Amino acid sequence: MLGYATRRLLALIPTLLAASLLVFLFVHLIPGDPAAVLLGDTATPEEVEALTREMGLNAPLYLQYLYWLGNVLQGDLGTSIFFGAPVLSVIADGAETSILLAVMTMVWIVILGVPIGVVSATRHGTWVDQVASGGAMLFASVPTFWLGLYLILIFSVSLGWLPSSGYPSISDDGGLANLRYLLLPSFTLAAPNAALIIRLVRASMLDVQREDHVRTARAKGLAPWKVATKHVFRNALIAVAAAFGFTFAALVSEAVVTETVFSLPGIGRLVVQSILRRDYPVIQGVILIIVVLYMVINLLVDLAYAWLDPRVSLK
Amino acid sequence: MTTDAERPLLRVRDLKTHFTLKSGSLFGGSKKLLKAVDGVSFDLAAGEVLGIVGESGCGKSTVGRTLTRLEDATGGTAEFDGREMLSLSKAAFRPLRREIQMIFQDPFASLNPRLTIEQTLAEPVRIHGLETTREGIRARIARTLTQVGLDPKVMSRHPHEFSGGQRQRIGIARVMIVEPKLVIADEAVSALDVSIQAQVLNLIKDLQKESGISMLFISHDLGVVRHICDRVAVMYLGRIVETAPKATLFSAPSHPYTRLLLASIPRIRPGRIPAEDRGEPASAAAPPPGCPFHPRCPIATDICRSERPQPVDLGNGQFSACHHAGKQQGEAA
Amino acid sequence: MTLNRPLKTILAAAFAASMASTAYAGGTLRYATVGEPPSLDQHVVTSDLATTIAHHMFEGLYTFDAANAPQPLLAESDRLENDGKTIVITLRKDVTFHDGTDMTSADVVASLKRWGEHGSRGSLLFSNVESVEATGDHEVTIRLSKPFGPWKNLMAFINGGPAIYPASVVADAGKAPISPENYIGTGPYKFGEWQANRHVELVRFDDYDSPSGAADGYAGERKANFDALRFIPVPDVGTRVSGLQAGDYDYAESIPGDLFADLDANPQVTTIVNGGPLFGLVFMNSKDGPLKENFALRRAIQTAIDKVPALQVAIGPDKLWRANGSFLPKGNVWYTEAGAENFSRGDADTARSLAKEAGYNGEPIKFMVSTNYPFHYDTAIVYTKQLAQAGFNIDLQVYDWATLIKKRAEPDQWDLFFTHHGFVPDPILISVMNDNYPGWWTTPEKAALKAKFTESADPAERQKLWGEIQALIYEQVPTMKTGDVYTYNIASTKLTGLGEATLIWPHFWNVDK
Amino acid sequence: MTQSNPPLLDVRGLSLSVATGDGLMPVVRDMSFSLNASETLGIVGESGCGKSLTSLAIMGLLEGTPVRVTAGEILFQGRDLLTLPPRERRRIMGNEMSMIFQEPMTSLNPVYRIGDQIVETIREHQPMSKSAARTRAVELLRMVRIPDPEGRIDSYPHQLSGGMRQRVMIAMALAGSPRLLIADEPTTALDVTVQAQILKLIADLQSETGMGIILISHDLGVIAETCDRIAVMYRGRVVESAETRDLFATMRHPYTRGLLDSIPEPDEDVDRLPTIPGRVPGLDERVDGCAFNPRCARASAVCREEDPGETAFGGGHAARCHHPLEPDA
Amino acid sequence: MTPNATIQWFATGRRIFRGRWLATLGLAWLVLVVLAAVFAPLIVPFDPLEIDPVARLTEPGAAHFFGTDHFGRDTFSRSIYGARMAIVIGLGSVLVALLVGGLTGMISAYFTRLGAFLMRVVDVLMAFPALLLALVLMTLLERSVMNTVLVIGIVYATTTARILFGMTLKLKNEVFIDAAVCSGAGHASILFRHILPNLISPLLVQASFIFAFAQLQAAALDFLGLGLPPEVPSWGNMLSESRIYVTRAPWLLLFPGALIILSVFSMNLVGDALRDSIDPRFKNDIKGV
Repeated sequence: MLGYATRRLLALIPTLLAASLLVFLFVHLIPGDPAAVLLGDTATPEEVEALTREMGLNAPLYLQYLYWLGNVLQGDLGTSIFFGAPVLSVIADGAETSILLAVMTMVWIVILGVPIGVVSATRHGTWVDQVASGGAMLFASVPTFWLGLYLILIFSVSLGWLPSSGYPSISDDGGLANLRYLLLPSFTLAAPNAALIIRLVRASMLDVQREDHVRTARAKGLAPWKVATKHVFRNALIAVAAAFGFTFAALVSEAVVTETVFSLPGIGRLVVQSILRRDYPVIQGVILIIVVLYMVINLLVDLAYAWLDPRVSLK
Repeated sequence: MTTDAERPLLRVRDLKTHFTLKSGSLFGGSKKLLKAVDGVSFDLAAGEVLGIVGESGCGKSTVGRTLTRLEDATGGTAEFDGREMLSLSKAAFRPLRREIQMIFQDPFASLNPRLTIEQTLAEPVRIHGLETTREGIRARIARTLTQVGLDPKVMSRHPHEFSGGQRQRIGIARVMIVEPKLVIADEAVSALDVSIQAQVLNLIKDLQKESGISMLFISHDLGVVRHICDRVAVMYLGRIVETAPKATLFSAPSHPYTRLLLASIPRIRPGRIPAEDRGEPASAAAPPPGCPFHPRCPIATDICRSERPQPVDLGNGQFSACHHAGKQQGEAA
Repeated sequence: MTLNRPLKTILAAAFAASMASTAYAGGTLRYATVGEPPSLDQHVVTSDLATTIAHHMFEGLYTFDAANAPQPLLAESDRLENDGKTIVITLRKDVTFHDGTDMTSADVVASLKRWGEHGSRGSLLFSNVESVEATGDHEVTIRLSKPFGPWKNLMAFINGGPAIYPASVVADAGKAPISPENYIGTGPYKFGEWQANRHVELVRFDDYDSPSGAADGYAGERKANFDALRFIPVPDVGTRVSGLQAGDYDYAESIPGDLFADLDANPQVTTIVNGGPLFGLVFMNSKDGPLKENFALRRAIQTAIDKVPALQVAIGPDKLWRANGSFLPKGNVWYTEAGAENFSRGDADTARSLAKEAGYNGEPIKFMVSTNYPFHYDTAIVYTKQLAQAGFNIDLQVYDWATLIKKRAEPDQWDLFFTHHGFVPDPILISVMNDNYPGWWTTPEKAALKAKFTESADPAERQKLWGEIQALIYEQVPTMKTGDVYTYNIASTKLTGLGEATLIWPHFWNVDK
Repeated sequence: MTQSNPPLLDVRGLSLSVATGDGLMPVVRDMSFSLNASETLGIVGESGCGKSLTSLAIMGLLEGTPVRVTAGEILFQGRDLLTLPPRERRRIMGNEMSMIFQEPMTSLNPVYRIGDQIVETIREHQPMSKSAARTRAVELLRMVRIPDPEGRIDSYPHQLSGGMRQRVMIAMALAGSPRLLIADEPTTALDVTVQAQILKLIADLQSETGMGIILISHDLGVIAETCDRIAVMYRGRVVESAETRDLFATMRHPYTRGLLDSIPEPDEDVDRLPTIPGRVPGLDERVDGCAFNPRCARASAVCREEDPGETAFGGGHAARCHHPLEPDA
Repeated sequence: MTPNATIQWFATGRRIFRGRWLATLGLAWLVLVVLAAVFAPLIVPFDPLEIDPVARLTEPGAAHFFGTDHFGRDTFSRSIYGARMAIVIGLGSVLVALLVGGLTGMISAYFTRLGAFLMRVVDVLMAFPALLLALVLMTLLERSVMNTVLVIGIVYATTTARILFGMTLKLKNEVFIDAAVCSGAGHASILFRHILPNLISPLLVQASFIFAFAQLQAAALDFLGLGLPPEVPSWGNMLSESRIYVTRAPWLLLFPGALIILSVFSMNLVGDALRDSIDPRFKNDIKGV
């Protein structure tokens, strides 16, 4: 398994190179001038030009790329134009929020998505199923920011139960209690994805239920709940595991919006703000890290897949 | 191996079709070689029906698919009408497709569900330029449909509107409409119910007799093969182990595998001597050394375990790839 | 599905905390900002947000009182010699930097020099400066080539202004902004930490020695009551408002006008209107395109526009805007109505005939606007409609701000663009006065008036000259003012000492919770 | 086989219908048969005749399918399975009554080791420690003649050949020492040499345990060689039933005759196969009278109007035909 | 359309929607949206772009059913025109995604060597989270309807390519393709005559899901200020512009939000119904929601 993982990681290199080139090109084709943004509205063109030169942004693009890539390979993602700090530390600042948000979102997805999906499938065709799967689809149809705005309005402004926005680090005063700042955002982020998992668990279970081996299990005289958990859910999990990689990508996308709505100091908002500020090194760094993360998660999903399904062997 | 001096329509020599299997199925990793067909030789005379029988995985279907160029041969030659055809480029082979046709096993899967019968049948006619006008094509389709026992009016329908037997008739029509010289029938009736199977078998037999087409009839069902073929080749793990005229094969099988096969078929009329439990065939991906049948063979000796037997001519058109062929003649059931 | 232990703990804690809902801040003021400042280095950065944070930390020699008159801050006194060509400034002796060192004239000279050389507004003064010298431990002498009237205003304007840093910090600093670890000033708060995207935090400077005198504007006594000031970026305005209402912030800036009535009536929210209005500007391209040197066509455009509906749409309540043609607001010493009769004619017919006379044949006029500032965009939409009614073919190009400021530097990319301008204490600081500012207004008439304006040290004469310049602006139309906008901020009613209005940037010394 | 003992299984008037968008459509009608211990009953017929549904109905596996029992009773050792509470019924399933299926490829759960699947069955019905159940599983694997059972018990299904998987299925079916084994096309997916082994295995196990077997197949050869009695089904009805020897000696129903004649046998040459004309009508097609009449050469007016009742010919031989064949037809 | 074809259409529709009252309601809603889009100029009481500074932020009432926004523009009229935008975005994205992605997927599955390369490119693109990719592309291009459609289409082209790749691979191994090869059919004929028609129904399902998700993506882009030009009356823009009025004028957020949710929900319901009616082989290829 370890050897397989190593080989897969090595196989990622060309993909990553292609992705890095793409990231770099995309980012540098964006019109706009970081020097101008940095100097503010009253700066003169001469000043802007001087700063541009100082920041090395006037070199030919391929040289800038090679230079950047060389540094990336040495673990240096460059220096944020806007913050003047190393990109890695800027990203690290946002990482706590984003990682905790992701974890809490996953918790929501699992505690909402899986049980509702299972119940929906085992009570297929009943009103419980119809409400659950219809409701899931409804939630998947709601724009994230709209849901977020209304949740703030209800739970923060009207009821005053939960904080509306921001997130002080858990190392700050308040400690773990600061996680309550992430309750609404993580729910917002989880809703459409939990909906996806509900429907996926349900569909996979219904598919598995039709398989011959489930008939065998029932012919053994197993109680329905045993058939549902041991034979149907266990096998359905294989398809669900595959969806988690997909969910991660969706999560990152929606985190961009959610972090903006809730003003969370996370990586998603960082990337949006950096695009607006033309902070090239940060945009490149964040996207590159997300791409790497995505690939690693897909690898983990594949490993989970092999672990769940003995027919898949990793050689 | 020809039965007369005449040149055979199809002469296959040392045909090999190997597949590389990616082990571990989902992701790359080590590659394995599957020798689906591994040195098959036979002749097929004009107007002759040669049966190829064997159990699943013996490579009989691959022989058919290789000869229609649906799979690429790894080695060997196949002369069709005196012309080597395996080395032809796909483009150069295309005109030959008219002459070499195939009937597929599954009548549900072999018709494009989105096309009407007319569209399906018109395609080969148009491609090979047999008719040029729309009327000409329709007339030809109508003629062929009648030939296979279907009402020409059905040509505007889609496959799902037909029963299995009718669909197989359409499959046969698609083959017959181009008037081929060689038809390869791959398990042409095994998906059909018994009563329908008999109808289709009769049809195939009639059409073959009328038009004098040569046919390679691939099947796992010895009863069917006996009914329709002139000669039978028995395959085991990628090789032909025995070839003989029908009567000889069923009355005096020479190869222990052929004997096992015959003894295993459950009979309606009592009287069969049940076969011994001789285990299951090895995987074609890891065939045993020497004679591939030796682990299951009741008469295997040391030579069988080390040396691959070559076909031995037993006279009367019977060939057997067995080290002990001829010696056991007397014991044949 | 079993949760692992730490996760369980976290969830339990989160749940318990959510029930308790205790304020975590204690003696911290939480200020919701529109975004993140690029840098807090006041010499080079002109962002208002940067100043809002930085002026608690950095101080200049002068500052403004409530009447926008310059008052000494780090300076104790000054005198002019040599017909106003020599300025001698005496410094306060009790001032300590945040690093514990005392402020001396060496620090001031180094800071002024860097500001003069690299600072965004320093060159205005320093183009006339011959030398800056320390003439004593606490005395600095500035020699000018000719008298320069606005010197004290420029020095008091801390935004892009001469904040005083220790000489050690300034020594190696070039044009690039000083990095946060070198944020050492003399203010009542010192730099705490800057977590990218999360917050900038200032903490109380316990050794602060406040200037004397009653608090008056930014002048007078400064008392730091909070342990810390925390500036939290909350770019979404809705979130800023809900966050303040939900008690997550004590103060939130830049609130849309349409919410003013509701928030003003809300007993839990204090609204604080900024005293110094900002104003929108539509610049015209003097270097390229159909508007180049075609003053008649520019006047035609100016004539077509009625500024009032745009202000209504973009700002909202009457209390928050003035259709004021003077570049500086009423009550300010620089207020003048010269040329302002052409401020908002809204006369489509006249505009049409004027345009025709100017030789306009319906060629497209590219109008760049950004959506990053809703009031820019809203105003531009109204103007575009009005201009279309007067027969102008306006090609409205909507960009994000970064793209717009990149494009406006390229003369062939645009004809009009929309920006806004903050309140400035001296008209010389208005961007249109800068020859290099996009639009590139450099007519001989302007040059002549500008020279006279900067050389004069007589306030009355300078005011009169400014009137002439403003009249020239309405004639040559290098830019169109769109009206005064009084932005407002909101605060929790728990805050005391905020005063009725904000002078320019909110300040939190003398404020308590 | 003595008449006085109550039969192991007694199916009486069983009717099944499938729920479609247009209502209930009968798929099995008024099916009755009985089976004694040590006896093998073969049910033969072409696809769609209802033979598999009958077996699922007996086993109680119709739940989750659109098929419903509309009439009849299924008496297993005297108790009507259809009226048993689900718990009671599950106590019988996999224990006193087991089933093996056509597709050994898919009938085992691919994610569990075969040993675990057998152990699960054992422990479901017998209180037994895991290790004891495992020992029993090895025993069962040995019983079905899987070579090296200790080694194979930890294999996953995909690591076994089709024949081996079917043996595992049989081992699982034997876990509770069943009185009745239902084998639904147990060898159809297997090669002929393997089929012979499996059929022999089943026969051997029957003589060891004395269980009754219902063997369902489309293959007359398989049925003929294995069964004591045969029921021939056509379109949801048993059209003829008899002792095996009796049936092949004298076929009474034209369908049985036609079916037998259609089969090309490896032991004889016929120039042309006799065939049954036409095809089995679809479920949605309505046929009045005898369901076989459109394909029957002997059909008369009465056949087209009236569904024939059962005619008994003695010796347990019965057929549903208005014009049964004479013994020497 | 011939009467026969019409009858067949109705029959197919009946088969798909029978017993699915929720999906039927969804379909009805979508029909309503299409009608509103087509006849927008006839329905709306006001010019959707007309600014009226006096009637700013009017509450919903007899004159303005859905109230007015901060420009004093009639929200109802803008909503109706928003239906047009929704359809343009949906259809446009579907078209781009299916054309670019569909062709890539089909060709990659058919010509394996070229496919190995093309699918690698798709893999690289898929490693970028959809919205992030869209964001960067939108900043790169100018804000316009065309570009928004293009960008969303491209984002979904990657998933479409993956799905079509898988489905084409399955079809390629079908016996009827072998049969066509034996009939002498060439590559183009196999791809477009034999494979493509079998993909039409799954493509339709995929299209319906893309149509639905494109609405959400477009709204998210609008929200981040990088979508359609702000003057375009789209539901996303309406939400984006009015989100600061959530307390002052909640109707501004309510109506466009409800319209988006209803339409996306309806499209998803219809897609779901369609999916259940297609070839079960392809069912699991299309995830949808």
